Order: sequence, then C-alpha cells, then structure tokens
Amino acid sequence: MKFEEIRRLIDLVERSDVDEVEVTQWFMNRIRVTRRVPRDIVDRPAASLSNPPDLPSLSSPNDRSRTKPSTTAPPQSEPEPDPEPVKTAAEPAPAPSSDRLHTVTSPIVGTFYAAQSPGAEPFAQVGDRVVPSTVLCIVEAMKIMNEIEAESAGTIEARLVENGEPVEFGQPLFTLRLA
Amino acid sequence: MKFEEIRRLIDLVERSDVDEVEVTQWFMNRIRVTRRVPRDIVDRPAASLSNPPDLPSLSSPNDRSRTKPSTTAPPQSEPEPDPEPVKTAAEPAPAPSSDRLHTVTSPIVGTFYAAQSPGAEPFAQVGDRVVPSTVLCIVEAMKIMNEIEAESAGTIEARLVENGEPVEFGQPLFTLRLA
Amino acid sequence: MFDKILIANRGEIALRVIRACKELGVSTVAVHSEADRESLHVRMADEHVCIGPAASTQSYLNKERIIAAAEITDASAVHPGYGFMAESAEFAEACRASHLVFIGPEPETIESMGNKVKARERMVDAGVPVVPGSDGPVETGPSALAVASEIGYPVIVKAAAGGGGRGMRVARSDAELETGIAMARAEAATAFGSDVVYIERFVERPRHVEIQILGDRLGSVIHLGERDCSIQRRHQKLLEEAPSPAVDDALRAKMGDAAVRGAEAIGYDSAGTVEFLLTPGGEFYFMEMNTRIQVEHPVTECVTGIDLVKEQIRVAAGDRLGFEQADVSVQGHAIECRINAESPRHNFRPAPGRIDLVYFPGGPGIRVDSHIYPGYDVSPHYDSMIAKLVAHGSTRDEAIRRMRRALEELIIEGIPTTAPFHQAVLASAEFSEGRVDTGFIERFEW
Amino acid sequence: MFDKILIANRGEIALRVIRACKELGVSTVAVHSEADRESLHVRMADEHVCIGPAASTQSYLNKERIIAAAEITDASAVHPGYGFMAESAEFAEACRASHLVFIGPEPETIESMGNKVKARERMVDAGVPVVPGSDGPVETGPSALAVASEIGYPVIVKAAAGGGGRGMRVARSDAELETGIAMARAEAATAFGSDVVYIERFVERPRHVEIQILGDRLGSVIHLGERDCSIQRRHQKLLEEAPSPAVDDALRAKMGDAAVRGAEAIGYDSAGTVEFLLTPGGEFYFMEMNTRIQVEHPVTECVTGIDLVKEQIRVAAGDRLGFEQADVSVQGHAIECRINAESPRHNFRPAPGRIDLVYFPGGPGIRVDSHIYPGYDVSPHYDSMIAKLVAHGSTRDEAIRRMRRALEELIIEGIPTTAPFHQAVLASAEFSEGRVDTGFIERFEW
Repeated sequence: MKFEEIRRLIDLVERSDVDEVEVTQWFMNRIRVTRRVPRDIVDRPAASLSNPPDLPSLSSPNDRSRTKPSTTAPPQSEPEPDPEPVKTAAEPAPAPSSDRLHTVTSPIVGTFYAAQSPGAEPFAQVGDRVVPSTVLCIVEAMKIMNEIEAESAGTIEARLVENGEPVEFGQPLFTLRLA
Repeated sequence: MKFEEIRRLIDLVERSDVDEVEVTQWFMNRIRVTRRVPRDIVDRPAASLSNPPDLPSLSSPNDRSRTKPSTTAPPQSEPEPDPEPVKTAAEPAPAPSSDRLHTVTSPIVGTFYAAQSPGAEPFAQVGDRVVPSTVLCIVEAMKIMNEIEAESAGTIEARLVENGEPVEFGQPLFTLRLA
Repeated sequence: MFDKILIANRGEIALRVIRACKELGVSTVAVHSEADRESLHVRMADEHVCIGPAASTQSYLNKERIIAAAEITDASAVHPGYGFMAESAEFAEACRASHLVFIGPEPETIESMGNKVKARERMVDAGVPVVPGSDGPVETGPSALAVASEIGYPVIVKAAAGGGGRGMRVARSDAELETGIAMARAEAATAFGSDVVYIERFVERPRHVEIQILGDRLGSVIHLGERDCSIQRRHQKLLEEAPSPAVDDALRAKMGDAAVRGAEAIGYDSAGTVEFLLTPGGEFYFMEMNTRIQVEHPVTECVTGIDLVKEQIRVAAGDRLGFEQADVSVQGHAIECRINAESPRHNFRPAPGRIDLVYFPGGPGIRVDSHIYPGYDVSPHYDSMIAKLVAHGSTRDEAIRRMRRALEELIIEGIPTTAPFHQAVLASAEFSEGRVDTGFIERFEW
Repeated sequence: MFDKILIANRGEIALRVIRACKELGVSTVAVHSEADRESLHVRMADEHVCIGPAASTQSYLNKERIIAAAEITDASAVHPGYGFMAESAEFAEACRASHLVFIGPEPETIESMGNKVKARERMVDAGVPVVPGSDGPVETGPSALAVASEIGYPVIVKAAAGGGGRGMRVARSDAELETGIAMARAEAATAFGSDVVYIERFVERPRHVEIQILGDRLGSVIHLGERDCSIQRRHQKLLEEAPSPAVDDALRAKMGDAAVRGAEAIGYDSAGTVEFLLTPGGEFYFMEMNTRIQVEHPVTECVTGIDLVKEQIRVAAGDRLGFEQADVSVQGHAIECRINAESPRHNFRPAPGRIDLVYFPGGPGIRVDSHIYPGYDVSPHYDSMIAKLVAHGSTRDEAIRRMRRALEELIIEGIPTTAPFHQAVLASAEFSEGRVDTGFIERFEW
C-alpha cells in the first residue's frame, strides 16, 4: 500500500472542488478518495452519498503467508458529525490516539518465544510496565536466541504474536502505550 | 501514479459544467474525477446531472492511416455564457455551436472524387446550398463510382477531404450548416 | 515477396499475420470495424482502414469493402486468417478479379473442399479412407440391411439434409436398423422437409486427429504431423495438442501419406488441414479438409519449429517450400488452451465485457497469442476467443505441467473465461493418460 | 525431490525458479526486502517472508536472515539464483551447516572456481587451454623477453593486484615490452601499492563464448553447447545468442569436451558455465567458470529444449541427469536481449523509476522472463535488468528478424530502457553477419 500516494490524493481532494477521485492501476490497485460528507445535512438521500472505501490491496491469490490478512476500514455510517477524516486505507485501522502508541517490530526473521523456556513465565505480559532495556521476547534464528528489548518506556497494551509463531522482518510483536 | 494528470483532470472538472470525468487509458489506469456536489442544494436530482464523459481515443504510435483524428463529442450548450468550454479530451475541441452543424461521412471505403471527371466542376463547393438529394461527391470502390448525397438540407461549410484521397468507412467528408 | 499485405480479419489471427509480415519485411494493412478501432491489430499494422460498423456482415464479411480497402492502400495480397472470408471461394475469386493475391488455395479448391459430398468423392478417388457408408440414400428393407451388413454394425442413419444431431439414429442390429430408418426419416421429414437418409459406420469413441499440410505452387506437398483436437464441446475445439498421444510414428506416417495424397490429388498449394476421425483401433477416416490456417496451428509450429503463417505467405508469393518431408521432425510436445470469454460453469455462455486486468504467463516454453489488454472491451459481435495459451515441453508430461503453471499465472479480471475449465481438464486422469475422445467433454464432470 | 524450496533472490530469476518449482510440483518460499513487497516473485510464491530493509546487505545478502526464513518455513533446499549469494561459498557452507540443500555445487567447488589463480591452475591440470602467460611475476630484462618470445607477441602486461584496466600495457615487440613493463610497474605501484606484474598473450578481437555444463551427483557431466556473449559493454553482457555464429560443429565438440573435462576434474555436479575467449583463428582459452545458473541460460533452453533450472534442481535432489551427451542437439537459433532500466544514450546510466505501461510481445518463438508490470517501481537498490526478451527461430536470420519485430512490439513507458540500443545492434551489418567481438560495442556508433 502506497500511503504517500494516498496522502497526496487526499490532499488533492481536500483542496479541490471535487467529491471523488478514483484511480485504478495495474494489478487492481484501486484507490478511491471520497470527500467527507457533512453530517448536518439531514435530508440528503443517504444512498447516493455512501461511499465506503473499498480498497483491495495487492494480495496474492495463493497467499499462504503468515502475514495477517489486511482488514478494511469500516465504512462511516454515523449520522452525527464525525471528527475522523476520510479513511482510505486498506491496512489495519490504527487504534485511537495512536500517537501515544508504539509498535515493537521484529528486527530479524525467526521464531517468536514469549518466554525463556517452555514452562517459564513470559518475559512480558499485557499491562506490564517496561523500560528501554526490558527484554520483551526472544526471536530464535539459526539456533540463536535473540532477545528483543523494548525501545521505549511504557505499558504493554497488546502482544501480537503467538508463542512459537514464525515472524518475518518488520512484523509487529507488541503494542506499547508510551509512558 | 500520475499526479499531474489527476491534478489537471480535477482542474478541468472544476472549471467545466460536468459532474464526472472518467478516463480509461490504453492498457490500464482508470481515473475518475467526480464534481463536488454542493451541500446546500437539497433536492438536486443527482441522476439528471450525470453526463457524458469523453474518453481520449487510442491513437496508434505508428499511425500512418489516413484517418483524421477523431473529434470529441460536442459539449452541451450552456445555459449561461461560459468562457471555458468543457475540454475533457486530449483531442482538438470541436467547433462552437455544433448542433447546427452536420457531418457527412463516407458510407463506404474507396477513393474520394469531388467531381465527375478530372476537368469537371466539383459537385459541391463551400457555400453551396444543398438538399437531401444533392450529390456531394463520388467515392470510387472496385471501379464503381458511388455518388454520395447530402442527407440533410443546408449550406456546405467545409470539405474535409482532398480530391483523389482514399477514405475509410465513417470518415467525415463535408460539414454542413443545417438550414 | 509481396510489398504489402492486407489482413482481412481481426483479433489474435490478424496479429499473428502481422507478426509474420513484420518478420518477412512486408508492410501490413489492417481493416477494422467501428467496434475494433482500439484493437491491437489496428495498432500494430502499418496502416489501417475502417471498413464498416460492428456487424460482421457490414465489415469483416463485406468483400467489396475489404477489396476497396486493399485498392486504396495499394496492397498486393490479402490474408484472410480463419473464419470470416477464409473459406469463401467467392471472396478468393473476387480477389483474383481485382488482381489481388488471395493467400490460400485457388477458389476452385476452396469450393470443392467446402462441399462435403464433393470433398468425400475427391478423397475416395485419391485413395484416402473415408467412413464406410451407403454412398447415397437408402430405403428401408433389404437394400439398407445389405449396406449395413457390408459396412458392419454399429451404423448410424443420418438425414441427408441434416445437421445438429436431428434425424440421426445409431443401430447395432438389423432390427434396430429397420426401426432407426423409419424414425430417422420421420424426424428428418419434419425437421428438414426431406426424408432422404443414408447410412455410415458409426465410429464409437473416436478421436479428432488432423494432419497439417503445406503445399507450394511448384507442386510440392508435405505434411507436418498431426494435432489431436479431441477435447471439444459440440464440435467446438477447446484444447489441442501435438503430437497426438494416440498416434505413433507408423500411424503418423500412414495418416500423413494419406493427407498428402489427398492434397496432391486436388493440387493443393497452400497451408491446409486434413481432418480425420481416428478409431480406438487405429483406423482413420477422412472427415473434411480446411483450406486455411487453423486456430490451433501454433502447436504444430512449436513442435516442428516451422512458422506456418510465413510459409503460407511465401508459397502464395510463388516461393518454393523451404524444406522437404525429410527435414520435418517433431520435437517435444505442445498443448494449446483456447481462452474464451465464456462462463464454463454456465454452459459456456459467452461473457463479453470490459477486461479490467490482464497478466499473461511467461518463462520457458510459453507462447501467448492474444489481442487483449487491460481495458479491452470484448465485443459481443465477434468470436469469444480472447487468447491462445501454448505450452511446449520436451515431453507430454512436461507440457501438461507447464500449461498448468501457466494457467495458474494467468490473470484475466472483469469477465469469466475458460481458464478454470482447462485447469480441470489438465488435472484429470483421463487427459493426463491420453484416454480421451470427442465425447470426453460431454461426459466430463468438474 | 524436495518438498519446499526457498528462493534466495528477487526479480526475474526468482520468478524463473518459482516457475521451475511449480512444474516440478515443489512448494516455494519467496524472501523479499521491504522494497520488494509488491514484487511478482512474492505474489507468485506459495509463501513469502520479509527478511529486511531495501539495502541488499541487510536482506538478499544477509545469510542469517535467509537461512532463518528457510527454517521458519520448513524449506528443505535453497536456490540462490544468480548474483547475491549464488557464488558465496560461505553461504553454501552455512546452508549445509543448517541441513539445507544449497542448489548448486559444493562450497569447495565454488571456492576454488571463485579464486582466479586457483581456477586457472585446476584447468591447466585438467588440460583445458588457458591464455599462454608467464605463470608468475616477471621483471624487466632477459626473463621477460624470454617469456614473451615463448608465448609470442602481442602480449599484455598486467598488474597482479590489478583490475579495471589500470596497470595494463599491450606490447608488440621487445622494445615495447621493456617500456611497457616499466610503465605498468610504476602505474601498478601507485594504483595498487604493489609493482608485481605478469605477462599473458594479448588476444585481439576475441569473442566471449561460453559452454553450458550440467553435472549430477552420480558423476555424469555433459555440455549443452555454447552461448556467444560478445555483445558486452565493460564486461556487462547485453545480448547473447546460441549457437555462436563463430562456432561450427567441430569447434563445438572441442570446446564442449574441454569444458566437460574441466568440470569433471573438479567433480562438478550442478549447472555451471565455462567461459572461454575465442580468437578469430578459432583458438579458445579458459577465462573463468561460473558455478551457478546464468542470466542468459534461456537461449540454451530454447535451442536444446532442456529446462536448465529444473535439471539443476533435480540433480541437487540427487536425481540422475535425464539424458546423455548424445541426446543433446541444437535446434535453430536463439537470441536474448537484456532490457535494462538504463538510458543507453547517456552512457547506459541506470534509470530507476515508475513503469507506467508495459506491453510484452507474443506470438511464435518469443519468450519473456520479467518481473515487471504496469505500476512497478524499478528500485535504485538493485540490478537494472527488468526483462529478458528471447527470440527463437529456425535460423539465425529468422531469430534476428523475430527479435526485431518483438522489440517493435515491446512497450515500456515511464523509464528509458536498452530496447532501442538492441534494435540498433540487430540492424547493424556487423551483427547480422556475425562479425562482432567483445570490443564491438565500444566501437559501435548508433
């Protein structure tokens, strides 16, 4: 997904006098940007306005990857004013106030272990407070156990990978709420 | 993605009297730009506004054909003076008030002759008044001389083909200003 | 060689001919209907002429307009492709009258092979085996039984004026034959207004095997081996291969000789195909001769390395064939899948429409002949075939695996196609073991 | 056969290996950098693992990450493609240590062929001709003159530590040799900090002709004929063909035998290439051996009908070669043009960027190996090659004409490519007459 392109398209729509721009590219990358409809106009026929963005990302038909399927942003349907800007992305919608959140990603390829050994306590659990040197998990690659440390101080909001699951480079492992 | 193209399309839509332009290009890339619907006009019937997008035709890079560049569909006549006629296509804009004009096209493939024989007077000259049975020219195919008649009454505004030039099916031969 | 050739066709075959012309250094003129303005054959030709509206009768089937287009562009020859004017003796005649070389056999040859009865007679005269039959109408009673006993059961009773399966009855005994004739005559009388019927041996589970012929104007005729087109649905070929899994070297030589004999007998001097029914026992019978290039010619090109369309153009220009029978050898195995804009799950109903996305497979042994591109509109006016996918491998097994991976790679979005059907056929045990006949698809469940 | 193969590469060669695996019925794992998320090799593989950021050192050249990706996906073998880890003995060794089959020769073989001096020694031992030379450093004075008189003028003085043309001097007489050695030593001392030089025969106007080798783990080695790669620019091959217009059957047998001898001497058991310099007089000298599949392997596949990548995988799995030397025959002629994202009019400078439009040629005898599609971003991080166009014809002339029409059909918009350059080469009299050498492109004006 080309966020930069989408960002620029949104800019174009916001700064112009058009309601919608749809760009279809090869491999069916379709991007449609629809102007936000003011919610205070009551008597507008809803059907003609609803434009849930439907953006298939390039997903392989034989996708057996361990990548999680991308979720589509939910269409807006609230009749009340909505503070949210138009959502155009096909990637997981960021949680609210994501500026306070931080995602710890895997710096290597390997197998994720939440604990030092099968029976042991996990290094980190949801709700734990961590500092930059706290070990969060192990990613094992080529028989070497690589300890992954928190890069920031905060509270563990979520663990995103199951114990023993393979992870690729850049794959999100934990969400931290920054202190 | 061609932001410059999209930017220019948005400009065109903004400055024109159309609601939507959709451009499908050779091999891919569809761009659709939809005019912003004024939010204060409540009872505007959206359907009645939808209107003819005009798409640039595919033109061959090795175009050695005798085909004239296709002219785009005439814009709708404006209720009010508009300094900027709608230009949605990459092709030359049509002449103004084309609703009074009529194009006589060739119903067959062959060679265009303006006159009965090399030295003779042309069948029809610019400025001539014609009626539906007036012979305008001959298109010769397989040694047969086919007389082409005016289909409407009017005045010859322009002859679009040189004497002796080959013409294809549907090729414009004359422009008539309708009586 | 010709300076300029007009291609009186559209779609992939027009493109195929343009490619041959470019390799020969010959200029090309495309003709097209108004619906085909944005077609690839128009784009790729050196010149193009719009000859009429979308309806074929007013464009690709209108011989005056095609010839006028050749005249205004100074083309010296016309390639008819397949379909449309390709087997019109009248069109070939009109080309001749306009001093245009028709790239195909003489009008008289087209004429005689176009008439099934005449074609059968010519082949019988040339010693080419035909399905044993009554050689004329039969009545009920002793005469019919005598004919049947001579050709052997099972036999099929066919309406002389018939077609489409009506007025046909299979009989496996004298009793069945008597009833069969009576019923067939009654049916024929109702359906075609004539109760004349004839008897032929009924070939059970036949394969469709055809021999590619190439002749020149100096009298040489050779064959390029066979194609097996048994995968067909209502006489519409869907998948073809060369060589046939049912033909060995000895049978190939016999069928090739018969086809060459037949072609020589009619003075054949172009590319053509002699179609045979092949019985499970290895007997073969002449069905008909197609006096043109065929859709499935690429499989022969792959296994022989010979460019059939270029040879066809060369011999039309009076050149001698570039090789002799002994120079032709079959290397490996090739399969062609016809990708049609049809919905195979809905009785193969045509599905014209806008193609949103196309990705064609590549890599070793893959050939694609197609006129489509993303954004192309498949017109309801014409044939639904939108691409031919050909896989060439060193063995039949490799060709099958290669075609399967090519079909996996193929992406066509916006309309349904026959690609999933081909995947199913290629995955079937019957096909991979070579156990198919012309009735296979009718029985095939997927 | 392996269940699952990880492909430690990107671009067209990753796709090529995936295609081979699909035809073999083997599952595939693609690895990719963050920049290659939307690459076709990722799309077409059964599984894919992101192994690092765009920089090759942190992704495609990072052996730990590649091996970890194989481990987490349970792949049993790794195909390295060409470039990146393909000739890293260390990587092959690491695969072995992790119980992964490296699809290529043993690490020791890679090692010995990767060292030019060692490789030359091994080939001399095996009786493979090498460029006559001093076999060690020379000083000015009588010893140098003695060496030169033995190998014959012209000779070339080269810095032992050298490269890139510096510290090199051609000498055609004793007097030139004395001056040449002095100047080369001075230059070498400045450039490389060592004034050691050696002497070799200087081959004028050589062709680059290489022999494709295939060996299995049971000790069989065969060759698949030669490729001519004389069209190169600064040792970068641009256009390759098989067979070479400068090699006849007798020379092919001699060069093939020499290559097989060399490969057997080192126990070679995979696909590999022995590169030779071929003099205008028909002498040939070993240059180096590439212990991997090569970019230009498709021309050999076209003319032999053998799928090299599948064979390479099969022998790595322990299978016996599927054929013997006598089974290999060369049919017709094939040419490959490398389509690079480069501006040939601006000294072939790389031109990465967004591809707006792609149309690949089709029809008879055309093969396309490419990973690009409309909208694809050619990354500045990697090789500029974006497609390989291969034309196969029954003769060299047909292959040239076919390639010219294919290049005419090819459309790539958005970035400049080497396609116009190839058109110019193919249209030149020198190329069509087969009169080129490795210096041709340097002299070529277009």
